[in-house]
Order: sequence, then structure tokens, then C-alpha cells
Amino acid sequence: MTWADLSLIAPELALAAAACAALLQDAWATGPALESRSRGPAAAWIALGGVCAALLLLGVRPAGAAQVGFAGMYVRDGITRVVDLAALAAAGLGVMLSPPYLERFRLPAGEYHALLLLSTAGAMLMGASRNLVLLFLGLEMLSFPLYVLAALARRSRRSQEAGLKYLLLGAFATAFFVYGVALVYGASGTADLSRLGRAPDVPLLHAGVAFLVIGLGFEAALVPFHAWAPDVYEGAPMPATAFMSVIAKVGAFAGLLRLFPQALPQLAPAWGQMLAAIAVATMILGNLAALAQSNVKRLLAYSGVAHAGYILIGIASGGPAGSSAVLYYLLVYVAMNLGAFGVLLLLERRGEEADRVEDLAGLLGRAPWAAVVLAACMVSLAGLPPTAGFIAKLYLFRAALQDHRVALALVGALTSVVSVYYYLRVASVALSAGAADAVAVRHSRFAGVGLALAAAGVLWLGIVPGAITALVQQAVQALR
Amino acid sequence: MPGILTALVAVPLIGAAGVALLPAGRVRAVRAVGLVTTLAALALAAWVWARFAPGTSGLEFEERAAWVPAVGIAYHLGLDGLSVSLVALTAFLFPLALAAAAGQVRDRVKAFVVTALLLEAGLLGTFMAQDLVLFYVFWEAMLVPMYFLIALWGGAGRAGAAIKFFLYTMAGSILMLVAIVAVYLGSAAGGGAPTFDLPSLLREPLGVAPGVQAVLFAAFAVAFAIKMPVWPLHTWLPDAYAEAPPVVTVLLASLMAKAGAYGLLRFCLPLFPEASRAFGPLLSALAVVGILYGGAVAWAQGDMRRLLAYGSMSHMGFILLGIFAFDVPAVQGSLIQMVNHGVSTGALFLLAGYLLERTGRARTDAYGGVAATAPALAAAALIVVLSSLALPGTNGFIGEFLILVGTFQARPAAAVPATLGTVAAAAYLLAFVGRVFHGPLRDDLRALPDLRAREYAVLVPLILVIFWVGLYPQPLLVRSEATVTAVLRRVAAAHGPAPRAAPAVGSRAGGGERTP
Amino acid sequence: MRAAILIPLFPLAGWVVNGLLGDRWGRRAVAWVACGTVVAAFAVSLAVLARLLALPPGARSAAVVLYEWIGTGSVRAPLGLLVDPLSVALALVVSGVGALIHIYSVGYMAGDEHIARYFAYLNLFMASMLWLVLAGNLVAMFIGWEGVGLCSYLLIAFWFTRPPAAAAGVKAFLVTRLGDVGFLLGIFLAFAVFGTTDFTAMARAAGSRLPLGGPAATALALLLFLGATGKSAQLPLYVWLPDAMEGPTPVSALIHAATMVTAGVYMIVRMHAVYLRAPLALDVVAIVGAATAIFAAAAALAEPDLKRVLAYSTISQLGYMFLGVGVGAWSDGIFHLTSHAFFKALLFLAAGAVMHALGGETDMRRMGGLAGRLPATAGAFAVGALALAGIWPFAGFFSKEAILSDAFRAGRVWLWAVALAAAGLTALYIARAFALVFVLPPGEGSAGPAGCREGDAPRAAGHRGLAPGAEVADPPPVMRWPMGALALLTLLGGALGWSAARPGVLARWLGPLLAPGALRSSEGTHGSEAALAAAGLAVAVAGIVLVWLVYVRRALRVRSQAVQTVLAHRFYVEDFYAAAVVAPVRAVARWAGGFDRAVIDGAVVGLARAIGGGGAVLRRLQSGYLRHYAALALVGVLALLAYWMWR
Amino acid sequence: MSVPAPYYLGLSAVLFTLGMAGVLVRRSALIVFMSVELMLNAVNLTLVTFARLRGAVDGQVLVFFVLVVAAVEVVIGLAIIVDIFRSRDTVDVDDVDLLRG
Repeated sequence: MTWADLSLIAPELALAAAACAALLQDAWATGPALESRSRGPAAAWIALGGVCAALLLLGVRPAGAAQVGFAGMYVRDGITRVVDLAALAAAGLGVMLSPPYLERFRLPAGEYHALLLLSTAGAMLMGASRNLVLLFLGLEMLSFPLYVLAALARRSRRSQEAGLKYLLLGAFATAFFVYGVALVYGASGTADLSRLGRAPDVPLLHAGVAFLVIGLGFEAALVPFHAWAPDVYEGAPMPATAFMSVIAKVGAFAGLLRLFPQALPQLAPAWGQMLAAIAVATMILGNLAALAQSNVKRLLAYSGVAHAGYILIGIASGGPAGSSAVLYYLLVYVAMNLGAFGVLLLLERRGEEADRVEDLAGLLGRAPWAAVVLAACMVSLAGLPPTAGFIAKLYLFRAALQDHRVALALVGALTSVVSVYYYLRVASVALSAGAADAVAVRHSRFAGVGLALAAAGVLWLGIVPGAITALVQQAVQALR
Repeated sequence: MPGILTALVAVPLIGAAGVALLPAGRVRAVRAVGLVTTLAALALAAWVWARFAPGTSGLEFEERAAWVPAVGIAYHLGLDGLSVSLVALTAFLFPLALAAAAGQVRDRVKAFVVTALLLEAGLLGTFMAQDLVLFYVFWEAMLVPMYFLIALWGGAGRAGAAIKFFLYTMAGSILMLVAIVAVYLGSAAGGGAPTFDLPSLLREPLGVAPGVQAVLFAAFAVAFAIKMPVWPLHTWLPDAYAEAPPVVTVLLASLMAKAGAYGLLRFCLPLFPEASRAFGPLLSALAVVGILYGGAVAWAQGDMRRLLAYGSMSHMGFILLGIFAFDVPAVQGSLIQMVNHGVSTGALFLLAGYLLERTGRARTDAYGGVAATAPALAAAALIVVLSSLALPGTNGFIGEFLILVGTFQARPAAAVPATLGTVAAAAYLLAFVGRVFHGPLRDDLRALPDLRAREYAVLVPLILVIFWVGLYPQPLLVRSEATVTAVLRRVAAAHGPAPRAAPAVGSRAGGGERTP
Repeated sequence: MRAAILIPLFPLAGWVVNGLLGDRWGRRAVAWVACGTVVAAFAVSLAVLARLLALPPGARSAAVVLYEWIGTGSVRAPLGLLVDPLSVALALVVSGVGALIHIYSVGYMAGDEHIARYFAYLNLFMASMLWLVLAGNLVAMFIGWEGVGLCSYLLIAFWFTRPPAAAAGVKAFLVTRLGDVGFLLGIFLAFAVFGTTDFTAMARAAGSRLPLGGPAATALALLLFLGATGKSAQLPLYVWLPDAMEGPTPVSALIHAATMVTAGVYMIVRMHAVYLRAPLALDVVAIVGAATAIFAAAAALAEPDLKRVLAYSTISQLGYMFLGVGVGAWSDGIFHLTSHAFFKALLFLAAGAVMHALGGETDMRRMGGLAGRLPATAGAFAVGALALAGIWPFAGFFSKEAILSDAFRAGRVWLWAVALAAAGLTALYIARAFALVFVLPPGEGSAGPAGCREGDAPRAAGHRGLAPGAEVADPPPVMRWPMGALALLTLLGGALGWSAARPGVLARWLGPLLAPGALRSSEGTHGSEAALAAAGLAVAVAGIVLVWLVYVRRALRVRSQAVQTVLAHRFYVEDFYAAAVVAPVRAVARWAGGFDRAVIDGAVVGLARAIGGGGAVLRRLQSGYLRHYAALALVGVLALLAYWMWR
Repeated sequence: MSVPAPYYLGLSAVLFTLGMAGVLVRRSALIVFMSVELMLNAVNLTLVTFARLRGAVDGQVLVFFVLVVAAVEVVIGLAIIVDIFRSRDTVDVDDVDLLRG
């Protein structure tokens, strides 16, 4: 480990430092400060500082050739850059949108923010891994905080259940992942991703790859490893749900990107077909199951499954087109999903989360801007122009067709039609005339700015996507 | 005047933003700003229409800027003979619709006006976009506000009708999106950079195999056919037309349906000339079925707006018929009929809205003898009905006549049954007049008020256009003639399979997955 | 000649003015505007006639193009007039009779509160009809063609609150529109054949573009004739005309007797160059005409309603006209058109006067013996009836004899015989009507409980039917004078067509225009001519005598119940249409409505339901048990392993 | 070493499968946990075997990471299980089924 190595992971270090600071601040606060309203924002400000610092450190690094460190385990290249951007956006928005909720439901703010930052760092490590060991570490660093976040409302039986299910199933999947690492290692004699391309084509390698898919697929909620997602999303405290819904995808897909298109191009026909099949199953199941939901968190959970399927189109198609589509989609997904959750976080139904669809009724009358943001995010999730979701899907279809995966594009297209049903139902309830009397809306400047940023992202990435498309295009240039 | 087309799209958007910033309680101000915005757009559109130089087939007022250069998407607007009158029609109908809405939409007025203005921007953009992705963006961008207009301000069954409308149309258009991407990839077959730019795509034949061209044509055509709608892809229409608020039905029938027909002319014919010719007979047959079927079903409807909805579908059949006759008069007839249908059907639904607004009754048999108590309303309805059943001297005749006379030269077998459709139109429209306006005056309708000043203000422009186009359609016809001729020459020039059948994209269209 | 455009424009202006302002100003002003514009049109027509007369016979044709109306690609249709002897003759008849009927209407409709609307419609009709006869090409003519149909609809349904009137209007519109499909297709075919529909150009090119007897010529002629059968109420599309009597009587006189219904005849004469290339089509025209003549005459026999008798009579007389043009006797067709316009308008106006006196009653069984109380009316009716029956020296005699002899001389002896028989029936039904209304004592012929009655507007007499001791009187002068004028025309009209040396005035006037038909016109001798005329006259007299014997003297009782029933149901034609056309179409429409919901929409909704059902099933799979989830993942593991091992 | 490598690999596969079965069939959350640990340790055995087979050390390094991860899992897992036991008086995973559908 050298200074150069450390400077390479400066963004991650900044997050870790901020996480420690948030925990210490929490421990330091005493007496009235514990009860005062400023307690939440204090941790939030620290976390936000950490995220901003990480962003700055990301920004000052010149976007040039890839830099490798930690004995070749860690790589900082274009993909790392975009993944970091997505993860930090998720963290930043997650921090900004949460305070009203944390305050109202008296969740430990210090722990929340610390866990959030650590998980973000985990996702970023996955994006930067050039070695299966680092990938494994990143995966665990991503998921452990999420387990705890899911169970953060310790008195809530639902939150406990979410934590347990997430943890046990996660551990189960982790075991497969590590087994996969072991088998790949056994087959190729290395855990270095950049050398897997020359690995002998033996069954051991194939089995290892299959097991690796399970670990990453679990985190990304791909069918049939998705079953945890609806239950955990529903049971976890809503800020945790919001954050995990995006960060897990960022990390997992960064890992898949590193693993398949980048490390194993020689097996592309084989894993392409496999991932295509998984993608089809995931898109269909996610969208169909979401149709029948009346709980918005659960609905968004299945929607998350469906989106995992869409993103997987990009991985399955491989190549620069597919990879850039994945990166773009991750950015978009962060903005639109957190925007949607952000609106829900403002609501409260008699001391509980307002997570039923009908709780949204009449939102337009009480918080017009929130309702409009929610509608915009739903439209974007549905993949309709002029929002970001559309450009993201366009990218995916382009990738799929370029790779002659017509069926993937068609399933993706048709299932997005199905998805419109539930997304627009939510949006039109929010804009409808009736009012859900029991539901109160909390206004918070902090969250308001967060929502505005998310909405701006949804529109910006949809209407003037030029800068970001150039960024992702550039990121995958090495992948030819 | 550079940037005028951008201004045309931007004016409604700016107006929408302006309305959004007004306090919701100031209903009058909201309505006034909305109306002024649409009038401003109308002024711009009128200027463009007047300045449009007939006789050229190319794009005028063209604007182009890079949008997503990484994938070759451009912001490219332009007007030619196909679109100039439709843009004018759109800008013409919106102020009328907003004025009519003042009496019908009293709830969440601000949101309504904002949504309507967004819809206007979407529609105008749809008619002006010259880049496939840009077109798709506008195409869907008009769908979303329309969904909300139906779902939030519609009748009792609004939620179901709105989502049905949306899912149905989107199912078609998303396949078109996939096809758009395929066209884009196919355009690189010659070795150049792929592009979504329509004029560039038309410069040389598309590098796809004939079978693939047929599939791509079908994907485009289905999207447009649903929007029109073409039989048998029409069943979203009666629900949507009957459940939408009356003024929104006006916009649906007058403008959105045109977007479908316009798409066929703008994209299907020029991009896929061989496939267009191959599918021509089928689509002509569907058009004829739609004309007669729509007429028959309309006749059997008890609900006023369902009757008009099926009638509208029947009329759209004529437009489809004309397009796929590949004959200059027929296509010209289709284009002018788009304008006519917009005016006449719009006016019909407007009148139905006035009746609904007065009585709240949707069924025709709940009326009777209205002409005795509201003669001006009845007279207006009669004029509009006559224009709709293509009485010579009104606009409807020009369109249907040209369509039929052109089709008769190209496809006599389709023209003959289609001409029978004019009888069907008379049957259901006069049945509508008979049930609502004629017959003994019902006692509970004796107090029905006649047209009010505001309603006159909306109807008189429409009626003037009905007679203007009916008696002097040349200004419309000359504007589109050169473009139509050019498009048809392109279709006629396409012989058999494409000269360069490079298996660039979807050469294994059905299969999909790669085999290792 | 550009002044000719004023002929239709005057009434059009009347329509606009009365339509927009009629309700604001008094009925007097409305009447002045309405009548004034039509009289002005008549005056302009006279002026144009004078201008034409000043020209040499060969040069009496002028095309007036207003502007290019429809022009795109190969389809060009200017909005233009053709001023020639034929169109001017028709314009004179139309505007002249129209002016008289307008004036009559002032009195007839005096009690109606919607007089402004009435006159607006009537003026619009005049404009359309005049445009129809003056138009220079088929497409422009179609404006008038449909315009008169529209006005017919509007005026039949004038008292729209009465369901029968509203229904009759719709029926008229739809049935004629069915014929118009043929007309439209004819226009399309004309474009295909000629590339234009200009009358002069088509007449010039017919010889070269249309092979004699070829399919194109025959199809074109028959398609246009289909339009004519609708508009002119010929078999099989005549059914709307009897019902059209729901309209005010002056309307029946003007539109449904004198002018609009003759448009078909005019159109065929206008297109005679095409018909000459299609002998088969001409035969069809002649046969349909003859068949209609006798069929409608028979149907009129048992009709109890005075106006409907006249309606069937109109259908029958139109049949004569088609018979005439069908054998190529163009000018005689126009001659009968003209004389029929005079006497049938007169008959309707007289019938209107009767109804006016009786509060709108039209059932002849509720009338009787009116000759004494309505002497002027009775006289007018008698003049018209005699002309209709074909009694010398009334106009009808000359025109009908001309057609009969044309048919005979053209070698269509069977058609001549049929037409002759129809002439007998004509005399029979009109004499019966005259007897029932004016001669026989009231109460003859057992009135049913439900009488026929026109309109619901208040009439001069406030009662209906013939109430004993009620005030029943001849109409006011404003109605009497037009009747007188028409009676005069009926008396003198024969002079138009007949002179010691045929061809007559009209034939010579139209002569340069009309190419001779298949008619072997010069072969007839005066002797055979006289014999034919005598035969016609004899049949007519026989009919009248028969009526006198049966109804007045009751000397004969030739009553077969079967014949009576068949006649009363007008040969069941309408029942047949109701069962064979209307009911199936209605059933198909209903079925299509159900099909749309159940099958086409059902498929869509079914698909949506299936997708939603899939969601519900998946929802149930999410059982909440952790171990199930782990098992599901294990299934995935095994599937992936299997894929990699056996791919 | 006299025992050939495939035996180790087979043993670890068997252990892994046993752990897997334990997750599937046992109801006590604690035992499920232990089964997961068993799976992880089976993997460790594999890793060590391969490392020895290859004569490289990096596989053995990974074992340490796995051990740490397993420990962390236990820490978090036990905390949650204690919470659950407090509120439900049971650690039967089949009783934890509030969330479904």
C-alpha cells in the first residue's frame, strides 16, 4: 500500500471518514441535543459533507487513462467514475431526503448516515474492482450496512423481519458467490479479472461463473434471486428502502459489468444467452407482480426487480453499447427512484409510513410540487419521454438490437407497456381530486432541495442528456 | 425569421410554466394566460402557414442542432406540405378548446390548463420533428398529458378508459421505438455513421433485407394505426372518447388521430416504400372495413359520444384509404381530410359537450326536440353534421371526394364499398340529429338554453372554416401538392427488393438470441 | 353571360339574409326578401334568355368559370356555369314555378311561427336547384344535386317535432344518398375516362373515348342513372317520395313535383352524349321509366291520402320522362318535365288550398263535395287533373302524347303499351281523387279513425276535417293568384312542344344542343301521329268514365278484395324493403356493436385480464416464508448449473 | 500429503450442500445461520485446496476475508435475531412471515 494507492481511493476514504464522524457526533451529542430538532440535520450535514468531498475528489482527478493500484486489485477508469457518480448521487439524495422521516420516526440518525456512507463506499469498491477478492469485499461492504439499515427500526416487527430475511438470504447468496470465486480461482489460478480472459474454458470455470451470477444477481434482485426484495423493501424503514433500492443496483451492476463484458469477453455467447434469459424472466415477473400491488413500497420493489431486468439487457448485450447503456441507466435510475421515494418520505399517515397508493390521493392540492415530481418520476420509471427513463431505455434497445437480441428488446418494450399501468396509476392518484384525510405532508427545505435535484436529474437526463451520454460513451471506450 | 418553429413549441411550454407559477385560486387569470398563450401560438402558426412557399417539396423553416451527438440524435424541426396545415390546425383548435373548457372544467383549472398547454407543445412538435427520436419524444410527450387529461378530468369510467387508451397506444408506439432503433442501425449498413435524421435516412435506401423492411413497416404502421385508429385496433377509442371531458375529446379526435395518419405519410411511405406497396392492399381493405364497420356500429350506439366516436373512426378510414391509394389526388384528399376531420369532428364533439354540459345526459334517447328550444345550437349542429357527412360545399366533401376519386383510379374495388360509407355516415349522423334535435320536445328540456355568446365565439370560427375549405380548398391543396407528389414518386420508384440488401440488422429478426 | 351567376346567387343571398336575420325582423320583410330574390332570379334568367336569343343558334353556349374549386394532381373541377339553351330553359322553369310557389307560400305559411326558417330553406333550395341546372361540370352539379337533397330533407322535416316528418326527412335523404353513391361513382368513372367532368368537353370527347356499347359507357351511364333513380324517385328507390309529403304542401309542389325530382331527367339529357354511346343503358332507362310509370299509377289507385296520390302520380309521371329520354327523345323529356312542372305544381297548390281550408286535413275520406264551397280551388284542381290525365288541349296531353309516340316510333311497342295502360290508370286515379274531394258527398269511403293530417301548425281554419257548418272557403288572393298563373300555364304550355309541324318551339330551341338519339324521328307520319294521339286520349277518357261509373253512378262494383289489399300495400314493396334491407342492416349494425364489445374489445380486455391474472398468481408465489425464497434461489442455482453444463 | 486434492474438493462440496440443505429445511434462525457458516467454511476448504494445488498464496488470503465476513454476518445476524426473539418470543423463521404478497 502506497500513497498513490491511498490517493486512488480518496473518495472512498472521504466517505469512511464522514461515516466515522457521523457516528462520533451521534455518540458525542448529549442531553437536550439528543431530543432537539437539530440532531438529525447535524449528522446529515456531516454525511453530506462527506459525499461532497468525495465528489470533489472524484472531480479533481483528471479523466485520463485508467489507473491501477493495490497490486492490480483496484482500478480507477471511466467506468469507476460513472459508478462513483451514481453511488454518490444515491448517497447524497439519500441523505437529503431522509431527515424529516428520521426525525419523525426517531431513528438513530448517526448510525443511519454512517451505514449509508459505508454502503456507498462498498458499491464504489465494486465498481473499481479488478479482482474477485475486491469484488467480494465490495459486495459485503455494500450489503452489510444494508442489512442493518433494513432492521434499523428495531422495535418494528416488520423492520426486524426485513433485516432477518435480507441477512439470511444475503448470506446464503454470499456463500454461493464465494464458492464461485473459489471455483474460478481453482479453474484459472487467478482471481485477477484482467487475466480471466485467458482462463482455460473448463467446466470448473463455468460453474464458478454461474455461482458468481447468484451472488450479484441477489443484490441486483434478478429472478429467481429476487424474492427478498419485496419483503425487505416493504419492511425496512422507508429511507433505508429508498437508499438500498438504488445503491444495491449500482453496486451489483457495476460488478456484473466488471465481471462479464470486461473480464470474460471470450465467453460472451454463453453468458449473453444466460443473462438474456434471466433478463426476460426478471422483466416479466417484476412487471406482472407489480401490477397487483397496492403498497407503494412493495410496488416499487417489484418495479426495482423489473428495472434490474431492463439493465441486465445492457449487460447481456455486452460491448461498449451495452455497457454504456447500463451506466446511463444506473444514473437515471438513481434519480428517478429516489425522486419517487423522496415524495413518499414526506408523507405520514397517523404516525405510520404513508405507503399505500390511496394515501397519495389529492397530493396535488396539498403539495403540488411534490405531486408533480412524483408524476415526473413515475413517467420516467415508465420510460416515457421527455424524461430520463426514455433515453435510458432507448440506449438499452439500441444495445440489444446492435447485438441482434431482438427478443430482448421486444420483451423489454412490451413489459414497459405493462409497467405503465402501475406507474401511471400512482401518478394519477397523486394528481387526482380526492383527498386522503389521514395523511399529513411534511415540508422540509432539506428534503425539498433533494427532491428538486432528483427531479432536475430526471428532466435533465431526459431533455439535454448530451453531456452525460458523452461521459458514459467515453467510459466504455476501453471496451472494444 | 429563424427559430420560429422552436418558438412555436416553446410558446405553449412557456405559457404552461407561466400558468404553473400563478396561484391556483386565480382561475380567471389562469384561463386568460392559457388563452393568450394559445392565441400567441396561433399567431405564429398563422404566420408560418401564410409564409409557407407552395410548390416546393422540401422542408421549410428548417432548424437543426445537435442534441445527443453520441448516438446521432439531432434536434431537427422543419415543415413541409404534409405538416404545415396540421400545425396550423393544431394551433387553431387549441384556443377554441380552451375557451370551450371554461364552461366545462371548473375543478383544478390550473392543472388542466398546464396539461393542455403541454399537450399542445407535444402535438406541435410531433408535426414538426424531422428526427426519428425527436418525433418519438414528442409523440409520447403528447400521450402523457392526454392520459392525465382523461384520467383526472374525465367521466365516471375515466380511470379505466385513460389507462386503456394509454396502454393500447403505447403498446403500438413502443414497438415503433424498437423499429426506430433498428432503422437507425440499418442506416449504418453503407458504412457511414448511423443516424436518426429523417432527411438523411431518405437520402439512400435503407440497408435492410426486404423481409426486415416489412417487419419494420409493420411496427411503424401498427403504432400509427392504433392512434388513428384503424380497425380492428380501435377499441380504446369509444371508451376514451366517451369518458374524456368533452373538450379533451375534441382534442383527441381532432388532433391526436391526425398524428397517426400523419405518421403514416411522414414515415411509413418514404422510409419503407416497398413494404408500403406490399401492405397497401391490406391497409386499404382494413380502411374499407373500418369505414363500413364504424358506420354500422355508430348507428347502433345509444351514447352520443360513442356514436360520434365510431363515426370518427369510420371517417378516419377514408383518410387511411386515401393514403394507401398512392395517388396524388387521394393522398391530397387524405391530407385535407385530416384538417376537415379535425374541424368537423372537433365541432361535433364540442356540440356534444355543450349538450352534456347543459343536461349531463350522455344518451341520445334522453334528448328530443332540442331544435325547438335551442335553434341556434341545432343549426350549428346541422351544419357540422352536414360537413361531416361530406355535403358538397362543405369541407368534408372536398376530402372525401378527392380520396374516393383518387382511390377509384388506383383501387376501384376499395373505392366502391367505401363510397357506400357515405350513406352510412348519413345514416348515423342523421340518426343523431333525429334523436337529439328532432322529435317531440321533451318537457324536461324546455328550459334548455340556446348558445351563449362564448359558445358562438367558439363555433363560428369552426363553421367559417367548414365553408371556407368547402368552397375554396386550393390554399390547402397547393401547399401540400409538391410534397405529396415527391413522396408518391418515392413510393412508385421502389421496385421489388431493395438494391442493397445488407443483412445489417435483425437479419435474424424472428430468432433474437445468438447461439454460441 | 357572367350575369348568369346571379341566378343562383340571388336566392342564396336570400337564404343568408333570412337565415341570419329572419328571426329578428317581421314576417313581411322575410316574405319580401324570399319572394323578391326568386323573382329576381327569374328576371335574370329572362335576361340571359334574351341574350342567348340574340346569338345565332349554333353559338348559344357559354362556359362561365368562377374559379378553380378543386384542383390537384389529375383531378380538376372548376366552379363554373354552362349557360346554354338547356340550362336556361330549366332555369326559367325552376325560377318561374319557384317564384309562384314562393308567393303562394306567403299565404299558406302565414300562420306558422317559423316562417323565416321556412323561407330560408326554400331560398336555399332555389339556389341549389338553379345551381344544379346551371353547373358546368358534374362535380359542380353535385353541389346542387346534394344541396337540393339537403333542402328536401330540411323541408320534409320542417315540422320536426312530429316524428313522422322527422323520419320521412331522414328516409328521403338516405334513399337519395344511396342513389348518389352511383352518381359519385359515375363522377369517378368520368374522371377515369375523360380526365374531366366538364359537360362540353365530355360531349365532345364521348365519341372518341367511349366505344359504342362498351363497358365504360354502359357503366358510366348506369351509375349516373342510379343517381337519377334516387333523386327522381324511380324504381327501386322511389320509396322516399310518398313519405316526403310530410312536408308543407308548397314544398311538395316545388321540390317533390316540379323541380328537384326532375333533376335526374335533366342530368340524363345533359349527359346524353354519354348515353348515346350506351344503348343498353338507354334501354334500362326506358324500361325503368315505363315500369315506374305503371307501378306508381297503380299504387295511387287505392291511396286515401290526397297528397300521397299526387306523390305517386309524380313518380309515375317521372317514369314517363325517363321513358322519353330512354328512347332518345331528349327534348320531349324536357317538354314533359316542363308541362308536368306546371300542372303538378298546380295540383299540389290546389290540394294545399283544400288542406288550408280544412285545417291541414289530407285524408280524402274525410272530404267531399267541396266543389261548391271551394269553387276556385276546384277549378284549379280540375285544370291540373285534366292535364295530368292527358286531355286535350291541356299541356299534359301534348307532352305525354309526344313521349308515347316517341316510344312507339322508336320501336319500343311494349313500352308504349305499358305507358298507354299507365295513362289509363292515371286518368283513373286522378279522377277518383277529384271525385272524392270535390264531387261526392262527405263521408264516402269510410274514414278510418286515424286520419292523415299535415303539420301541427295552426291553420287558417282551426278545425280539422270537414266539420258540418264550418267556414270553408277558397284561399286568399296571395294563394289564388299563383294557382291562376299555373292554370294558365297548364292551358298554354302545350304550345311549347306542339305545333302543327313538329318539332315544336322547345325542340327547336334545344335542337342545336342535343344530338339526335336512336329516335327515328322523321319516320312518323301525321296519320300515325294522330292515331297514337287518339289512342292516348281514348284511354284517358275511358279512365275518367270508369271513375264516373264506379264512384258517382255506382254502376259498377269491381272490387276484388285481393286487388284492394295489394294496392293498399302498394304491392308490398316497402314491406319488402323493410324486411329485406332495413331490418338486416339494422341487425348487422346491432350485431357489429355487440361483436365490437365482445370479440374485438373482448380480446383486448381479455389480454389485459390475463396479464393482471398473471400478476395475481405471482403475488401468491411470494409466500413470505424465507425458506421458500431460498428454495427458489436454489432452483435458479440448479438451472444455471444445468445451463452451463449442458449448453 | 497423501490424500489427493479432489477428495478435499469433494468433501467441501458435500459440506456446502449440507449447509445449503440446512438453510432450506431448518426452522430455527440460529441453525439456519449455522448452516450458512457451514457453507462458508466449505468454501474456505475449497479455497485452501486450490491454493495448495496451485502453490499460490492468494487463495489462502481470501480465506481470511471470508472468515471476517462470516464473523460480521454473525454479529449482525445475532443482533437481529435477538431483536426478533424479544418481540416474538421465537426464532422460528417460519413465524417471520408478516411480509408477503
